[in-house]
Amino acid sequence: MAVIRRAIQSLGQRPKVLEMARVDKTFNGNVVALQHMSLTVNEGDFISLLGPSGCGKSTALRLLAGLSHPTAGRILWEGAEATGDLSVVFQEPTLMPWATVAQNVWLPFRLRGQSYNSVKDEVLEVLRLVGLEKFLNAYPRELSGGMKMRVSIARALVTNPRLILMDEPFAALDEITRHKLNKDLLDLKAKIGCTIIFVTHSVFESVFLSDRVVVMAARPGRVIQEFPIDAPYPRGEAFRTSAEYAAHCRAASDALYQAMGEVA
Amino acid sequence: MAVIRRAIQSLGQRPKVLEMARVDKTFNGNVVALQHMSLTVNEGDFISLLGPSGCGKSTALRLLAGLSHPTAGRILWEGAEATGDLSVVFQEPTLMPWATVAQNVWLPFRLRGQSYNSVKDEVLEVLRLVGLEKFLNAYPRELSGGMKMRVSIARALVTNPRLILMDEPFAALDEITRHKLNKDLLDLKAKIGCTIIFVTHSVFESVFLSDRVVVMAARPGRVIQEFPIDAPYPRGEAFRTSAEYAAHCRAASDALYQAMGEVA
Amino acid sequence: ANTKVTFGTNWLAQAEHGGFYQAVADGTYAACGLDVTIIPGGPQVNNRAQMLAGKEDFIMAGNMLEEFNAAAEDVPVVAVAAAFQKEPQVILTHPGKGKTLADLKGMKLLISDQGYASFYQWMVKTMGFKDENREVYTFNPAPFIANPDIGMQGYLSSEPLMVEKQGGFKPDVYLIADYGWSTYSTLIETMAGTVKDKPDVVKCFVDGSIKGWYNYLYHDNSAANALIKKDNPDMTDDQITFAIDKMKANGIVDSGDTLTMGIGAITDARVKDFFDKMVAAGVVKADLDYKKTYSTAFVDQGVGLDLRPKN
Amino acid sequence: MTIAETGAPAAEVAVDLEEQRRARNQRVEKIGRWLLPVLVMAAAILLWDRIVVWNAIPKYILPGPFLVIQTLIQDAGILFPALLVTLEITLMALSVAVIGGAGLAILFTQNRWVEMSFYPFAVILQVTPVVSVAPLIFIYVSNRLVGLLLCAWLVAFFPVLSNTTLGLRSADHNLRDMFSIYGATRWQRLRYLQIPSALPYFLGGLRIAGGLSLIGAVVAEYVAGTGGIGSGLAFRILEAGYRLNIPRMFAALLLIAFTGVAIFAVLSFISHLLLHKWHESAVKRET
Amino acid sequence: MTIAETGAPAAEVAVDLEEQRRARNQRVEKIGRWLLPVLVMAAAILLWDRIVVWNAIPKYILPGPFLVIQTLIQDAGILFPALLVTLEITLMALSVAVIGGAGLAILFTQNRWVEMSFYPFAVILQVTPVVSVAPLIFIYVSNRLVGLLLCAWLVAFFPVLSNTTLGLRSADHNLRDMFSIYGATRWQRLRYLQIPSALPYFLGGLRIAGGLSLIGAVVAEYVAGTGGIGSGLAFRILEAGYRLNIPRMFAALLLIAFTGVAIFAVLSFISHLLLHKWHESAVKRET
Ligand SMILES: Nc1ncnc2c1ncn2[C@@H]1O[C@H](COP(=O)(O)OP(=O)(O)OP(=O)(O)O)[C@@H](O)[C@H]1O
Ligand SMILES: Nc1ncnc2c1ncn2[C@@H]1O[C@H](COP(=O)(O)OP(=O)(O)OP(=O)(O)O)[C@@H](O)[C@H]1O
Ligand SMILES: [Mg+2]
Ligand SMILES: [Mg+2]
Repeated sequence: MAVIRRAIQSLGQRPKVLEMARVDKTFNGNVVALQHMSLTVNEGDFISLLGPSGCGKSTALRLLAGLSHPTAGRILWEGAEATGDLSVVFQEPTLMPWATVAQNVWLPFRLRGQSYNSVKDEVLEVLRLVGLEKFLNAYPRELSGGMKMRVSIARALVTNPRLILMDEPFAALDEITRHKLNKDLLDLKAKIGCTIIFVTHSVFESVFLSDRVVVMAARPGRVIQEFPIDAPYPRGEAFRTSAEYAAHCRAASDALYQAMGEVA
Repeated sequence: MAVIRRAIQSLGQRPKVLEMARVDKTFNGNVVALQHMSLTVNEGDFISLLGPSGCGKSTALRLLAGLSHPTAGRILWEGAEATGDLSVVFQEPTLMPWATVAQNVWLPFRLRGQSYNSVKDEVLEVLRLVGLEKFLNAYPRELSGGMKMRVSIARALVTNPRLILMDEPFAALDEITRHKLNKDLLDLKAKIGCTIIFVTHSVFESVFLSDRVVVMAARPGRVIQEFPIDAPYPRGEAFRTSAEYAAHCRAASDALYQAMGEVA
Repeated sequence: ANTKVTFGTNWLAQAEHGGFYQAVADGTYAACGLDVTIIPGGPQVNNRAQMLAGKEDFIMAGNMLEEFNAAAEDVPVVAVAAAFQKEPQVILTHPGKGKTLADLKGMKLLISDQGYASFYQWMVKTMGFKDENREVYTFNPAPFIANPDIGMQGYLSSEPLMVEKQGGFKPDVYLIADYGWSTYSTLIETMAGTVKDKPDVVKCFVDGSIKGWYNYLYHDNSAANALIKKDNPDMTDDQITFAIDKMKANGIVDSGDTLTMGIGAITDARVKDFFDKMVAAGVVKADLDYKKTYSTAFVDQGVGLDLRPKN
Repeated sequence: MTIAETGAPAAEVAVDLEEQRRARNQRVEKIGRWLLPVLVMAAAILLWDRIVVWNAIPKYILPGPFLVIQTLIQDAGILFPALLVTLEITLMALSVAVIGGAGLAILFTQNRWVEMSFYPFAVILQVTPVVSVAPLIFIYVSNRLVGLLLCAWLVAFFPVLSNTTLGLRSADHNLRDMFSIYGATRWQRLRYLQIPSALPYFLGGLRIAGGLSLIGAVVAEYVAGTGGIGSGLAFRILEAGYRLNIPRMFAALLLIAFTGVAIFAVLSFISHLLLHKWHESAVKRET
Repeated sequence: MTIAETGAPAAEVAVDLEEQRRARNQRVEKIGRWLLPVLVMAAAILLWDRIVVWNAIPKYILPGPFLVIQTLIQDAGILFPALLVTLEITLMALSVAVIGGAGLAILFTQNRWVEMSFYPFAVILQVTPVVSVAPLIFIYVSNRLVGLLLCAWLVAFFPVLSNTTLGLRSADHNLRDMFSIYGATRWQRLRYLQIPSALPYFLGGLRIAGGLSLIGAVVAEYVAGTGGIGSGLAFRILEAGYRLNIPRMFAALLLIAFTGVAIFAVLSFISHLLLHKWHESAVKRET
């Protein structure tokens, strides 16, 4: 099955894994967090959701993860992702305060019934990736804000999932760590071929990482523009300094200004 | 008194308000969060602390706020700030979950014995500043991550304090809101002449905002470089596109790379 | 082998249960084919519930009112013997507070809930005591000793001695039975079914108990006392002696009818007298078929009279 | 599953089913929320009845539910006034327990020295058997009502104290720092930070104390006796037990049980009102 | 204050003083933590003694502390074996209360229907006067120990149930979502998320239940009448009360009080061990 998929993918006809069709989400009967939001996610996509604070990015992500139900419209899951091979990085670190860093990262394995020893190497490796190999036995309350977020990222990546939903995972990190993790994320994606939906408020990040940027506007939260970033992967520092990159950023930035303008 | 201060300031001899002298901070007897950190803060300064995740920025801020005691070294408070006319934005929003947005912002006034009605205008104005005037009566759990942070910022600014300590206040915000709030913060500072110490992991933000950037490195947390940004205030979009700005950013970036290099 | 039966008392082992222990100790029960186990009662122990549930065969009832109450609720229990001809229920006061029981009517009295539901009602109806004057007695006499102006209920053989020892004064004691509270006490009670189906067992138990009481009161009772002290290690010889003296002096066990009919005697006349008093006091209903609450079939036959010393 | 083109209709049907299912679930829940407890209670009563009938348990051991209810109706004239008396003491005892328990908790969290020194006394009070000290209380407390309340308080105050102390200590440390920075006075910190933080814990303690107050009232009545006129349910239970009027005893127990459930329901409702806007345990999340 | 140049030395001295003060405070606290409670307890005992002496309170009403202690030593042969009996029942009752209470709480939070249907029964059990139902229990439960434990359980289980339920429901909703995403089974969710979240609440309930178990053991013993041989402290208290051997009664009460405090201290210590690494209420923040 996976083999067939890969084949289709290379032909440019990647199977759909997720679809939001004219989804509305209203809170308390009056806060319209999302209105008529449609989004199709194909296998292997790297989609960024970009938009002003409070426009409904997190809400959309929760809907996609199945943690929340639309007020109207529908969400379709297809293929392997429907079986739950899925990871999420929430906007808050969401660590278990009673567990050490290593235990927190172990969680997804633990829930699959895998002992710590059997996955120790994976846990250590991913913690090295996020630069926390020395904090294996620390409790969350002993970590800085950025370190907590990195633990959360490590937990999401440790299982090499097929679908990753990330909600501003790098917002609490300094630029250098952020750049490094951007690259690591792309490397991982190249290696395991997963699908990623990525919420960010950084234009640069969205352009650098994704093959599709979805720009949203607030009140009511909706998609106002969606454009592909057709630069080939792997992308490196060369891409970051290219004119193409700058043009994309400008376009995304303009879209974002437009989104903001409509509110202000 | 304030008049005299202003006079001194204009002569370039601004009085010292805060000083850290060779401060060490060790957690659990082995995690060295800060080592020999020294920092002098003069009245009217806008100082940015820039550094990789986990280098001790938040720890330094907590020490400066008097919320934590140094393991060695000392911290001196001088002048008006010693009387507690001080605001802090923590890295986490730190809102009271049982209180509405308006009540949360009212808090500093409330603790001074001022009724809500007597400060309603100030509360509304600052909420307008952060774009949350429509969420007066929402509870924190009904807000997005960025909105919560904006409430926390509003609470810190509402009293026009003499000294503001901010720990990555804009990290959870989209670039446009961030730029807007950067400008608003500078305006506020110009208006009330307060002192600001600002933690950030954005090189651009630190250069744009501050008159002094302090670059820190991790493990052990310490200051590795400190350089002034001598561009005059008010700074606007013109500064952001100037060569001077770019040069400063490069310098800060290099310092940051150096800080990271030492760890990696 | 002998038939196993159980007998639940109404309190911790004490001299007031002496006759029964005596019969166990000297084999009187065993002689007529019963292997009796005595189950001591206690502050909250409810042996009657155990008997109703078929877990015990005989129990000790406090007074006839309990039988009337049972009858009123159609609970098929029957009193088959009355070990005490008088209930040793007393009222204690500090010295010199009155001459007769009726003199105490203005006084605050510590009365237990049970006492309130029984003899106090009768005192209210016949002597003009008042509900308001009653305070709860939780079997702690300290408030009484502390306050000379209140009285309290007590058991003839325990509170007076205790007050004397601890309070340092000899309280005035009014035996309620002497003022017309004419109930029997320490009755042997069993299920109506037992009387009907196993009269032999009942007869043996009643006869044994009667003989036991004679032996306990008038002959060597050391074996019984040993059993009592085994069941209740806190019991002292002093107290046993005091209690036996009081029982004898006040004719609790052996007086009146028993002199001719033998210990345990129950007569229709006495029961009727008490019943009428209770009806008058409003404690029981007049239409109660009180006759079914007791049986004279096993007593009044002079059993054990031969054991009584002639004097 | 198949690829998207053919998958979509199938999925659509599935989603419709899913939606229907959710809507149905919601309807079911709305009804079930009231119906189910009632049904279960009815089933329990029926079971009780059957057990009594099948085992031919005589009424003086365990009366059947219908007899009990019948007795309840018959003896309403005796039992309901008694209930009122008990209820009055219960509510007063609960107030005293809440004021005493929460007050002590506040006192204790103000100063660690006070807590270290006096918490042991609170524990001692909790474990002191009321029955034993009641006579002492009534020697020194001449006002009967005060004595009664003291007894009931002894029974009920500790859960409030213990839970409130825990809650007052569980205030978020960042918020505590925030209050320090704004120079909050001790009283402000208590009023605006610690008390709201402690609320969920306090309300948990309150729900425990609700039942304990009822028990406390029964015990207090038992040791202090409201005897005769104006006596409460405790006396009725004792009296009925003494008279072997077991159906009436059960009727009185039933009243106590219902009173307990009612108190619990009221306290839960208050708890819901105070917490549903913000606390994890009470918030109904929109999904 | 003055400008920096002249301000610095003054401030430096101030800081040194400040540092000394903090160091001294820490030393004082280290000693005070043990000394103060002992001193306060000693003061309370002395006060008790003075009250007794000054008011010439006779020993059959309120014996002085020294007489009580003397009695305790004299009657040690009677009281300590009794203490052991009571302690045994208490510990068993506590175990049963914990297992029963936490077990029910877990059952209740697994399914809202179960909770809605059966929580009322838990409340009913809580408010049922043990004294009234004890005879019934002892009719149907022939094993005396089981009956005793049942009585004690009735008294002590509710705080554990109530607090644990609250705690199980207070798990962070983001973490709950995280567990859903990883497809945690019901059991895993319980084991790895809800139970740790509930721990602080549960331990709070446990501390309440500790004292209640002791009371429960006393009450159980009281209704089951272990009379005479092998009887526990409850019986000793009652018996001493009947005999007006008030010093002995107080000696027994003293033992109960100390037992209560000891149980509380042990449970608090366990609580500290389990929570001090992560929970707000127990963490010692480094400042
Ligand atoms: N549980 C809730 N109850 C009520 N309103 C909510 C709730 N969650 C979100 N909202 C509202 O929905 C809107 C969208 O919120 P969301 O968290 O999706 O924003 P976001 O795009 O993630 O913003 P940010 O970048 O600040 O995280 C906001 O206006 C918010 O107030
Ligand atoms: N309470 C604590 N107990 C133990 N260690 C701590 C504690 N608080 C912070 N640390 C450690 O101190 C170091 C500095 O933490 P700090 O929060 O100051 O970092 P930071 O510079 O603010 O990082 P970030 O940008 O990620 O917020 C970290 O290594 C962290 O693990
Ligand atoms: Mg968000
Ligand atoms: Mg930080």
